[in-house]
Amino acid sequence: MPLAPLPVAIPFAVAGILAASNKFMPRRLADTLAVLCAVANLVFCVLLMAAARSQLLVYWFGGWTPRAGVALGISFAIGPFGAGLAAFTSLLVLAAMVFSLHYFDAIGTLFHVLMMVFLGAMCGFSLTGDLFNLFVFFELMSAAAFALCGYKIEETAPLQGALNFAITNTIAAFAALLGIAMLYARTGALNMAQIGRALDSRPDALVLTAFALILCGFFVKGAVLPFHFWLADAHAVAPTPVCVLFSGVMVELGLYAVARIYWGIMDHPFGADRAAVTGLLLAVGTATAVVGAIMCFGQRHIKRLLAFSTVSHMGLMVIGFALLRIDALAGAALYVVGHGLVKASLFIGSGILLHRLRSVDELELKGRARQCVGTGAMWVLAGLGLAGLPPFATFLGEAAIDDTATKAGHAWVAWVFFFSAVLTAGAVFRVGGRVFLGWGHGEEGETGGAKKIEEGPETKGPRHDIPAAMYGPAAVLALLALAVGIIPGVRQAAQAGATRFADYAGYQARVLDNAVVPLSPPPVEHVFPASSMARSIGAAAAAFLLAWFALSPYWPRKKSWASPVKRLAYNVRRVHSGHIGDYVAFLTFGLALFGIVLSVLVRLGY
Amino acid sequence: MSFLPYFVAAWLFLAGLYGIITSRNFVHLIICLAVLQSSTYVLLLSIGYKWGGVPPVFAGAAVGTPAVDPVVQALMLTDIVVEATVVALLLSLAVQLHKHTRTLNPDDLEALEG
Amino acid sequence: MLVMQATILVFVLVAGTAVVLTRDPRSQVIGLSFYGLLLALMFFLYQAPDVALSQVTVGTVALPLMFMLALARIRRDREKAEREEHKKENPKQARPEENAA
Amino acid sequence: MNRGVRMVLFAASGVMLFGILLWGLRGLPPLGHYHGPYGDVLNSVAVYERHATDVVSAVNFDYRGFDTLGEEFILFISVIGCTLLLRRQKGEGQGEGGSKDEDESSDRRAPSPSDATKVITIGLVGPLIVFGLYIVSHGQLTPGGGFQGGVILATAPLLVYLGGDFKTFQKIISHTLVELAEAGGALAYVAIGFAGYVIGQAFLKNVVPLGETGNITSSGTIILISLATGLEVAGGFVLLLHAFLEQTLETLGGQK
Repeated sequence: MPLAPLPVAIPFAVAGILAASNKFMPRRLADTLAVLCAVANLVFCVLLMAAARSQLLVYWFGGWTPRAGVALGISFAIGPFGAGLAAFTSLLVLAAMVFSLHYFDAIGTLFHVLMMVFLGAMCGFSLTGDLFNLFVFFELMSAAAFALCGYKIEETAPLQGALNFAITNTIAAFAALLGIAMLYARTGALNMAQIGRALDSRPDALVLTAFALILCGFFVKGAVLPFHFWLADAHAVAPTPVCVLFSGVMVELGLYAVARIYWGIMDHPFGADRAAVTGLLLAVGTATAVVGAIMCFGQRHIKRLLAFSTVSHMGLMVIGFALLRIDALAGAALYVVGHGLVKASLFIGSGILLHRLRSVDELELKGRARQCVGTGAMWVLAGLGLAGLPPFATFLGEAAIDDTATKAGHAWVAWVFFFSAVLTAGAVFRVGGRVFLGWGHGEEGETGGAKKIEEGPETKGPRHDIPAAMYGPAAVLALLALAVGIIPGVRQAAQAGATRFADYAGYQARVLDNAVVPLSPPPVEHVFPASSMARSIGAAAAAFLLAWFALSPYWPRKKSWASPVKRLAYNVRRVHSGHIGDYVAFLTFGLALFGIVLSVLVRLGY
Repeated sequence: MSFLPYFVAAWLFLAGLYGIITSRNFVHLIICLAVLQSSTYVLLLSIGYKWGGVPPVFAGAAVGTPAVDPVVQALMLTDIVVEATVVALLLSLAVQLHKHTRTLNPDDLEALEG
Repeated sequence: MLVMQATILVFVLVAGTAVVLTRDPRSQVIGLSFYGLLLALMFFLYQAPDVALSQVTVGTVALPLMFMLALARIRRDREKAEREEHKKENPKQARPEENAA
Repeated sequence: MNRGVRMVLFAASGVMLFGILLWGLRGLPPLGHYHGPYGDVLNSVAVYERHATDVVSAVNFDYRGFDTLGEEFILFISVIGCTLLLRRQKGEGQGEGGSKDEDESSDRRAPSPSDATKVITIGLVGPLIVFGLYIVSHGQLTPGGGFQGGVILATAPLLVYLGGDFKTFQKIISHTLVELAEAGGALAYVAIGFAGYVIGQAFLKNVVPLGETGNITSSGTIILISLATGLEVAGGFVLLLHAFLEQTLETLGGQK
């Protein structure tokens, strides 16, 4: 029997069972069911990924195969990337569920129900081949995420964060829906392959506007500048296991959707205007990476710090996609996996701190985690992964993107990666040095005046030990990030997946005509240039130095407000006001900007 | 007339955005979001319309009578559910927020600055 | 038919704008209910009875009801807070009221 | 940003966005010139293939039934989410209910309705339920279906409340049963999807005999899914309204 519908159907069924038996199901049984479901999903998705290597798997729900090129029903079109992303989602949900075994004693099985539906929605989102179905799973994923984000209703910040998150993402979903409706009016189709086939070879006003709307809609989920504001608000306040999923995979799904739509629908219409798309996306990717990194270094709330690091790394992934080349796409995929693993590990680390020491405030925690040697070691290991040190998976991805960018004449891209790595990893090491080693001073103003956000405990019971269910997932995830970078053949597999993913004509032929599409991925170069190796090692070293400098007595403190760097950081921070009106104003600005810049670039034949 | 519904859709989207940005009350803001959403209703409905078409229900009419597009109507049904559920979630968040802060004005919230 | 279809669009445009511009949430909810009804009528005129039925049940009954209930709760919280503040400011004055109640 | 700066940013970008939207929307076919193919194909084949005269229901529950599965789970998860978000916190409810402070607000309690109103509202419950059931069960034939009928059914217990009979209202929406209905409806949808799957057909394949067009039992799984949806939507909306209603009542005290 085909496995395709199971990654969605099984979590949904488990969610239904858990909700129906909410009142009488013992907590441990619910835990077991949820963990088993995540394991089953992981297995199915890995099997799907293996099966999708030779051929795109197309599954028509209700048995409605297309007639004369017209899709009647909804299809999953499963390539190695989609299945891989679903498998990765399942893995992170598994880690989050194991971690939360010691979490939330109070509230029955509702948390499990939300997590299961969240899992099913994210898997469906990565597997679907239908544009409206993508919107449905987007909304489903969002609805579960809003509730999970506001889970801690005892505090103000989670509620405000969840509201900001929900409002911006809902507006984004409707912007995307407007775009989808416009494409439907033009082509009379909702299946991506069919839409792609029906569109002309040059984008006109309608296609340009629709693409801009859809792009912005999913970029809001992807936290790309100027749509990134909600991310830090939501991540900083969500329960730790939820943060793992938000940062590890949900945000990346926004970018995945854009890439899927580009290569499923838009590659042909924009074929002559690739340079315009590349130019626009390189610019926003770079801006996102830089602003995220600056914001990240200025935080004292550890989860918020990690959230801004996610913004910065999303910018890097957007750069990987922006090049619109197979090698860079493969690199971006590896980067998504590598970053997701280490970021999940770091978030779990912060969750352990919250469990053990009842705080995630960097200054408050100064030196208080000296005895948590294992957690500290894991923290530094994950930080090295974040910096893209070889042989982490992040390095593989970064090197592939740098390499492609240099060949395409954008050699400066490597330095964006460098900048982001130094600042984000530097911030992580600074936290490590202060919290686990007690370096530096614990006064206000150390991080440039960031405010403290109150964070209540998430666990009950004894806190003098760290249960294996907590540090286990963190250690496994960080080591996996290392392993993915070492296993031979990973790059070839990513390359093959990217080739399949970007095969525009093959996708249509497979989905609509059930044709067999051969595949010949371009070979990967086995050795990276020494310069990119050296740069990555240099970035990690520089991050260490920066962290040391930030903790040393030489770090400029309050008195030197006038220094231009601090002023810049201060101004950047002031824009992140937490005010929903500001966020939506920026969202409007972004929508207009993307639409106009894209149209102008294409019309001028840039 | 042939462009009017599209104009209305674009207008409602912008009007909703305006309301959200100037809002001083989260409940007001959520209602504006509902108005913003109605722009998608208007657009979906009008792109599936056909002059002289009957509703896509062939209980009375014979099959083959020109009928309007049933697909957009199915999409709109989904859209309406989305509206109801998102509003419910947002309202619960707003009610809880008000319990803590005694305010619904976004201007008065400062927990997440910087 | 054409005239009606055009008119209802203009009504929707005007009503939608009016709902946004109404600043008091309580009257806004009434406006939203009316706006929902207009939308339902529009769906009906554009040959979408299924959607119109949905819109009538959700847009004019269920949604405004949820808003009303939420507003009632918020109002109660506000009044309670005001009473508490009032009591804090002049405790002597507040006590007899309590006894009377 | 202060209000002024925000408004300037919005005014500038809003005008641009409006312009670009109109520019793009000009590319749409003029109103009334829908040129398919998706909808036209379905309009011509759905009645023969699915024995359902309401093509919208056929699209909703069969051709694009997978979308609707997602849609039902959006509702399902939002209800779970609202229950979670509106859960009672420590020190809330008991402490407040019945305190002197709250008695002051007793005048704000809904005034007890007159007997005539009671009779009318309670009397409306029956017809409303029948109407809701009719809409749910005729989804494949006439406009309506599980969703519309479900919402109508969900308003019935509310009428009981408006009739002033809060105790009966509480009894009707005895939580466990409604929760079971809601989760059961969602579960039934997935189960119908699996029915095709386990006999080797596609997930959500319409595997039940289609019956005679125009008959209430026609259209195979369409009507079954419509019923499951009706159950879920009715349960879900009752839970939603109850969650909000409880919020307004919890400070009243005494009535519980």
